[in-house]
Amino acid sequence: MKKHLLNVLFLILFGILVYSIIEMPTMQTVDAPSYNEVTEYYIENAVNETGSVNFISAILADYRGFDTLGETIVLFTSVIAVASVLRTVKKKEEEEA
Amino acid sequence: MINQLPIINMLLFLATALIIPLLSRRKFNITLIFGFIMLALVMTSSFFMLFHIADNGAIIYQFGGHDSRIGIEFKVDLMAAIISLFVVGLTTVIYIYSCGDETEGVEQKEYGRYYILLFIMLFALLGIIYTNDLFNAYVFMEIISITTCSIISIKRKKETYAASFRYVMLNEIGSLSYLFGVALIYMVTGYTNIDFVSQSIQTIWQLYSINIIIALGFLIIGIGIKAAVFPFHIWLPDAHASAPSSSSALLSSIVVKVYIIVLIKLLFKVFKLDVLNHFHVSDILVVVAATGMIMGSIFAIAQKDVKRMLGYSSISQIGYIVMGIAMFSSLGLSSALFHIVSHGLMKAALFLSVGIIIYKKKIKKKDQFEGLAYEMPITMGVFTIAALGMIGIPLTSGFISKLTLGVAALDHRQGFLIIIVVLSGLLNVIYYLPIIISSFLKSEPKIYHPFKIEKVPWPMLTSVIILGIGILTFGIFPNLIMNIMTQAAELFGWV
Amino acid sequence: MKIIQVFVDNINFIGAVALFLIGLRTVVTKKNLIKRIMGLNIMGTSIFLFLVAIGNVTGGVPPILSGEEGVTYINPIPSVLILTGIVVVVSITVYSLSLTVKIYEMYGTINQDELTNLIREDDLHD
Amino acid sequence: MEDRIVKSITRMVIPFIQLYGVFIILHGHITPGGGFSGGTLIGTSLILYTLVFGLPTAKKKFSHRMSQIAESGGIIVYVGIGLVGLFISGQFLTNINAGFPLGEPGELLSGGMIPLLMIAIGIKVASTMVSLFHLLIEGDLDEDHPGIR
Repeated sequence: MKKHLLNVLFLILFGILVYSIIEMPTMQTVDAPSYNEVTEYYIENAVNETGSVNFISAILADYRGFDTLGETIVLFTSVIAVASVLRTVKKKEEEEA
Repeated sequence: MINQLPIINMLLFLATALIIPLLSRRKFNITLIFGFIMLALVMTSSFFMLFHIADNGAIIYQFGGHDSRIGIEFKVDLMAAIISLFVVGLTTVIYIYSCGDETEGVEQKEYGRYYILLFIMLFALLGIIYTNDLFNAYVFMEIISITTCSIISIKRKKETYAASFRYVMLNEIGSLSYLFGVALIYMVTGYTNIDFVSQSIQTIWQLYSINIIIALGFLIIGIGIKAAVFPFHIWLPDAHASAPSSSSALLSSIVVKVYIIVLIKLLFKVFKLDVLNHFHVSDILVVVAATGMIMGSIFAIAQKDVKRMLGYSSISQIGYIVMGIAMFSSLGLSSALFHIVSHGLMKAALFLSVGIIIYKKKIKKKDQFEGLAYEMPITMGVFTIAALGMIGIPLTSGFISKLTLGVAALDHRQGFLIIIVVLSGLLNVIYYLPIIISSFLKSEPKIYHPFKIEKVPWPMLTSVIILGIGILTFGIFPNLIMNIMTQAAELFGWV
Repeated sequence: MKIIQVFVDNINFIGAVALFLIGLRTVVTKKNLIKRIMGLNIMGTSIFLFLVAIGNVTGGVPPILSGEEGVTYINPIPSVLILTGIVVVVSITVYSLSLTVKIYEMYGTINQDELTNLIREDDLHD
Repeated sequence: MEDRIVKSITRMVIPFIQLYGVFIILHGHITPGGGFSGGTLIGTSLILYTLVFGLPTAKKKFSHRMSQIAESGGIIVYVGIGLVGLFISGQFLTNINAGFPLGEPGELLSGGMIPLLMIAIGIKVASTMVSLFHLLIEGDLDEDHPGIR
């Protein structure tokens, strides 16, 4: 019984979200609200400000470089976290010795 | 040089996290001392930053020298400076405790890893407080959720793995719904920088009101899950029951509070007041806070395990903080900030004293506390101070925060909230007082030398004493931090 | 007819929302731990699909400067956010998989119901 | 898996996968791709090596010590490049003001600090993937699963 209730709930949620998407500015053209002066700035000035032809690597490494630093730290923590869960202590001693 | 301080603080923590594996060859105390020096360094620099910001306004630091629309930006205003000082200060005290507590379920070899994760979590905590960019906050939120889960699951017990698995799942749903909200906001405004997002939201929220409602819903639910606000709190008690006591102290007094700060940033900096009043967010938050206060305490009464009980009591205390925020007034926000600091101190004191009790007596159940005060006077003394603070007895910081919350509720013409505050205080009495009574009055028959200081490693005792003193000083002289907090709350420009 | 036209116009947004809810439903209702992790991945990819759909410009060219004029580029920012997001979902999945390995080693089962019963038994007698 | 054919084929294929991965990393700022995708390519080639030749031999190729160095090395290089910007021009992670040679766009040696960061990310992603894979399958070897001998 609980399962059907949950399925109905998810269907209602899906209906609400689809109805709201129709209201949203989903036109995929240049005059979408998200295609504003920030994007135009990147497209015009990315080449001569960073020298890289590929805008995505320019934004990834130069303009939003701090995000990518956060990324490398997420990778670093995931290795430490998995090692802290899986690495059995006795095995580690053999390697150290 | 002052502008570089935020990034230097964070890089210091990152450097400690990277240097600890190299130090693991030598005797272990060197790592502990090295970590302590770094924490003290960052604490002094955040003190220095607080005084600088109190005088001449927020520090704005743009990465790569790009205009704030283009690149990522740090904006350290007065509230961020206060909270970062609170986070680093409380972590130093908990760090002192964890130096003395080697054996508590964490093997010696694992110990270096525990500190690497701790310092990376601190790096991310400072980052999420400072940042002024929504997507950057998501990246730091992920680092915090991985490190907090692995700090809990580092204790190799059966139930820790199941508890941290449930914690990861719920945390991940929270982060992904936060990301969904950020994507919806980006779709309508085109910015991720908080100031520019709020500027464009003020102009277009009538036009795309559907987007704003759904983004608001996803963001509040996402942050609610991570901050263990009442309806989404399921993961907190299990995580506390099985985690090492220093990490559960860290989790419930610091990490949960930082997510409340992210909620404050979202509500009052991104969606300013008129958007929130239009969608009646204040009433929803008041209802959520009120149920959280009552239900959290009711669940806490039914618990046997002390740590799980403390977990449920932090859920009801988070309800207090959300109630303070829901007032949408500078008085309400300053009382919420004060309660964040006072609850952080009290909850850390409770968890650490329970940790000492478990370390010495290996008991976990509530009813095994008979006559403990005679064997361990200091620990039980601090436990009583903190428990009285939670109930709201005068002379403790808990009383002051309950008082200011009540005044804020009255000022907001919602008097019935005072009844709920008092009722939840009574419920706290029901589950805290029996422990105090049984530990002080029921005397153990075979005690021959009462009131001898317990033989427990000195770092654990000093940290607990510091917390006890902190609760009392903020209780007797609340204006030490209250004026800065009202100053910080004024900055939000209440209409 | 207008309804179908509306559906066809923003099909990728509706697809993204549908995937998000399917993922949420798998995480909430499924009992097997590995399936819950897969549900998490579905939720992650659905948000990245949503971000791509936001940044997409019909007839746009991938944002590499190609020299000739009059070319409209798609919005590069959502693609950057996705590159960062993928790495995050991967590391969370690896961490939860390592937890599942340990849970299986300790409890011998990865079914959520059996797990809760076993934990309740442990609580009773310790 | 003592299979002569599989071993010889992988011995031939792996260098080309790694070469392609290095190409993607180095051309990150010209063609699509970059640190993340190139790093995954190299990581997959090492995982393929571990699958075919067994964990002990793979451990010799990519030992625990080396993975620790690669892990923290990637971050140290990244933060070092950021600090160069901080010391020279007072802004963390900056490109032009820190005097990185921008070069002529479209060429291999263009883009200032971007290729350096891409290399750091590539090393980081590759070493993370491989050490995660080794950690996950390491647990199976203690209990007497034949697993990957």
